[in-house]
Amino acid sequence: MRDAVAELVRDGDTVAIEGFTHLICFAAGHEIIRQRKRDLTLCRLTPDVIYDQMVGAGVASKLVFSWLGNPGVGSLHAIRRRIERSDPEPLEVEEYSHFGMVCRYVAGASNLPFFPIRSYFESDLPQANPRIVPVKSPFGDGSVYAVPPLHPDVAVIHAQRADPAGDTQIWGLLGCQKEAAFAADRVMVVCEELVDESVIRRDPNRTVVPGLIVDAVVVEPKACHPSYAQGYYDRDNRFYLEWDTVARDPATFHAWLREWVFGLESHAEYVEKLGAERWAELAPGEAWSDPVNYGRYA
Amino acid sequence: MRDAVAELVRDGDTVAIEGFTHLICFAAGHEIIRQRKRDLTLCRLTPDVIYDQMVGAGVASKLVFSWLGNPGVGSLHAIRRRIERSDPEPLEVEEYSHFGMVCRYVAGASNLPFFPIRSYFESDLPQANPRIVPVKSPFGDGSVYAVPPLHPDVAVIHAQRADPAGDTQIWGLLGCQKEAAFAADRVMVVCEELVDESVIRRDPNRTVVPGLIVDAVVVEPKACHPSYAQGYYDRDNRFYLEWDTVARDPATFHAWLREWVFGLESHAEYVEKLGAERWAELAPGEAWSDPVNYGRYA
Amino acid sequence: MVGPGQLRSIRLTRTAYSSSEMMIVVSARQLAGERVCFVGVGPPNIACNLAKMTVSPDLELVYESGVFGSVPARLPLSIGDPTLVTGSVQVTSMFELFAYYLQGGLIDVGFLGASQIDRYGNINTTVIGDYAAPMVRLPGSGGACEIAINAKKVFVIMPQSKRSFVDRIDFITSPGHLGGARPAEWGAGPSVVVTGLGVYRFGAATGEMELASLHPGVTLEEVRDSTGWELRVSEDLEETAPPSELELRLIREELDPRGAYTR
Amino acid sequence: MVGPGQLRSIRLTRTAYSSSEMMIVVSARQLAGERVCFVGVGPPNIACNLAKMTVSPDLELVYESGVFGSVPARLPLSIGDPTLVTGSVQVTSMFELFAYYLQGGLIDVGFLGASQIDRYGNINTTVIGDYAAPMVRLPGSGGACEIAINAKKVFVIMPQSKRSFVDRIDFITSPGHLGGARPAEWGAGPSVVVTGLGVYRFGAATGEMELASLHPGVTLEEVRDSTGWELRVSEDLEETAPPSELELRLIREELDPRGAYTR
Repeated sequence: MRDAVAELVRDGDTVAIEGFTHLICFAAGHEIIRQRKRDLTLCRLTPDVIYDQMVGAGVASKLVFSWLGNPGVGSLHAIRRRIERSDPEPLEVEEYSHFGMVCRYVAGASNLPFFPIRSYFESDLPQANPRIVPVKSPFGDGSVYAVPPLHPDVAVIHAQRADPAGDTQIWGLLGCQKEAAFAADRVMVVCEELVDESVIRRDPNRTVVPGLIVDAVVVEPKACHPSYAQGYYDRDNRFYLEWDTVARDPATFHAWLREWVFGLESHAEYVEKLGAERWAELAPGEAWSDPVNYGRYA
Repeated sequence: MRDAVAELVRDGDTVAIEGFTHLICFAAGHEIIRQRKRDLTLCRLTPDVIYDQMVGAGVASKLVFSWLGNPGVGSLHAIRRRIERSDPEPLEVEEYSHFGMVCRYVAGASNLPFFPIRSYFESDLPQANPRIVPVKSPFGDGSVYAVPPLHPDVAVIHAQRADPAGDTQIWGLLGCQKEAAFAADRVMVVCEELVDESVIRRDPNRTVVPGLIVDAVVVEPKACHPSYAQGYYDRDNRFYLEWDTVARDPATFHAWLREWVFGLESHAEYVEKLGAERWAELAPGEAWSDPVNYGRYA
Repeated sequence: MVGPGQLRSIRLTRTAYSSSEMMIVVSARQLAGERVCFVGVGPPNIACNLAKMTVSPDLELVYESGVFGSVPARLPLSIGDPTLVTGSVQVTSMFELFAYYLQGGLIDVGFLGASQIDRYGNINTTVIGDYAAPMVRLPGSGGACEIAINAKKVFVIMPQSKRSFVDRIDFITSPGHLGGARPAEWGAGPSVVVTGLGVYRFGAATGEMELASLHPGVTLEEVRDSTGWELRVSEDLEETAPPSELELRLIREELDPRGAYTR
Repeated sequence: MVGPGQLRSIRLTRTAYSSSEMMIVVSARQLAGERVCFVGVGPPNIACNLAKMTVSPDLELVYESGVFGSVPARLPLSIGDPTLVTGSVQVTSMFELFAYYLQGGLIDVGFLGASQIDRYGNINTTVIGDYAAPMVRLPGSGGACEIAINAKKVFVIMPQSKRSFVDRIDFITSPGHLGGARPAEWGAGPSVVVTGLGVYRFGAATGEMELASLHPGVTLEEVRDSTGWELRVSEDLEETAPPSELELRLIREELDPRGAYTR
């Protein structure tokens, strides 16, 4: 993780750590904080607690997003301090809706100059963000809105499993990881398990991202805590609730960073520090899919 | 099958039997011929042998497509006779490229008035088809082309398995069945196996089409012959080769229809008539995927 | 008494209920006859599941996180809870969910919350104050803007006070009935607003909110004191039927046994 | 002798080879140093697999049917043969394949066939004659139009005769170097044309086809007799190296043992 972040994430980069609730790679965010990257533009549909940590830690100068909150809990206080009070410094924002953000990734992945979408009519969002503009249908049947492509310098994608070449499989919520990865210049895959290529090849329909576009594969189990990995560990709702208190006060916020990020060398230490008991609480039971037959055609 | 076609396919309808090489529902096409539907507009990326049979049988007045041929063999003679010599009657054509057709389904499924695509520049296709038009990027960075949405009246989708509610799972080549189904007013799912809802629910990431948009589920094993169903039976290349000879002469073409379509009551009879030996040749070996754990979160 | 616009609850007797429970029960009843609902987490989720158990057994739930046909084994605490996935009918990418389900026109009812709403059902969830220098930075649209435009109907659940029911909202995140009319190719827009005080509908001709029913014990005066404009009141003003024993039992024992959203 | 533009083969001695084999071998050699190839079935498929076994072991194949990383256990007889799927790395929808792989700019080389080509590499696979009343209705674009525009380079494999190498094609299905130049945001366009007679490249400044090498036993006169315009000939005209024993053995024993495409 340390090498991958050092090599792939550069000061001033546009970075997307995607994953909708599911598979949010907190460990990558922590490593970016630990390496004191600067001036990043952070993109995500939902700047979750991880972006609150990163923005509060000072690695970012701009946020591109569609829903700003601690899901199921409330606010992201470190981000709000910067937006509402420039405390300790201003934070530029560029704001869309969920579908607008998704379509930006699709346009980026598809090398399209814009993507049409039936949103934003009569909303104030296009006034707040001049990059949301109307576009006329060339068939004379009215207008829709257009959003511009998003091409992150780096996309960080977490997955249940990948092979050494970076061929990556995900199940459960898919969010827009595939689109973000194809839209990005550089792709970092973090996985719960490194598997042999043959595991991937036994179920090619489950592959979300091919190694072809992947620049680094990092094996980092439990890297999504307090988010989750379907079938591997549960969402740690307690952490999300507690974060509300931690982030409300800059003092407790920075104490948390010192204890859980700067005070640790790696995510392995974070996992250990969290403790076996907490991990036991987050262990899911089993619910297996059935195998399907692809057939041997020789 | 008989009831589903009688109820869902109406004279004059725009019909899409999709499936790229894989999962082409020949049995539905045969039933449409058997019921002597008329004046259909047939849509498919690749009017395969099934559309040669349907067009030659006289059920269609128009073809919307992107590649017209007997894949790996050559021409579709019945269709060519109608286009080149109006024999026995003219056939209207509306022509795109593969990606253009795919984007038409995506636009139809997404309720978009057009879909932007980086094709067609300096090609004669926009002159041949006035529904392919340039559209300017509202961000001032040039033009791309636009294709109009496609909304079939009926989409016919074949799948390895579905449950009684129409929740449908496919593996192997996905083509643009999902897009065609969501774009259509009425959806007919034909499946190799009817499975219990619990089979679908054990692997929700494999579901391509939800029962929500499905109007009829027909259980019709081997309905794709001479096309194939991954893991169930192989492509019958011999049939594709032989079709070249059958279709070249209207007499042999209509003799084939009499023997294999009008002379039979159902696809079950077709399967039986083809014979156990032929089916044994088309049986694939086994290559099973691994189960994945979704986890039990209670 | 539960104060206007507050979600705090109070239990007086066995059949007493919280303001949230009232809102959930009323919302669930509105779902009678509806088929496909785009649902967020929290009160709308409980309302939808209550509707399935009571007035609308065939209701299909679509979660914005990309899940169709969930059978959650526990109360999901986020829109993307893993319990929504296991055993569901389909998990799809967010692109396909928003493009094919929502924009494609399959959603009958979308639920929205609101920090501010005006008489035409235009909704603000973006900022209080000026956009460039907000007093309060709210979450923003999420999927709300596209739900407001593309769902066939929109149900709003929100607390009511003079700060939330305002004459002029600070920012239009999600358009309602605009100045009174919506383009024909959109969904029909907000049809019901449920607050802690009452239920509101919109005049077919005017697109303006009308008080349709008062919750038990709430006075018209209280409602007017909690509304930032001259409120229209339906000629057929009713009293909302209180939650039934069954409704309360289902919420308290099955849907939210820990009272995460309902106490 | 194999006549110009014909794919029929003739076997004279053990090291004799068919015109198709020559075309496949030459195409495979052009793939040296390339990474990602968008491949159709038939000769291009054999050429790509031959290249992987010889000059370009790391070549990645993308099939238009939606498959990446195939390891076919038999010669696929169609672009969507099930043997391409089993054991592959990824199967994706056609939308994602065309949008993210091809239009997204990941394809280094796309192979195209052609019924007619002009000196600028503009290609016709749509009709012979008038579009509205064609003498011969050809297959049409399929993915060719978007491959021609979006692949970084295009390789053309086709039979050569005065009917296929024409001064003016009847229909532009897939644009080449147009009148001599291509927009900067496109891929570089056709870079090589391989026929049964020789290998052609395009002038960097002119965008015009130049004969780069003659296959063994083919004369310049034959080539001129099979070309519908005044053909440019490279100053460094070479003779194509004939297929090696290894190349022929791989084609005949491994890639196309039944000779479906090579006899």
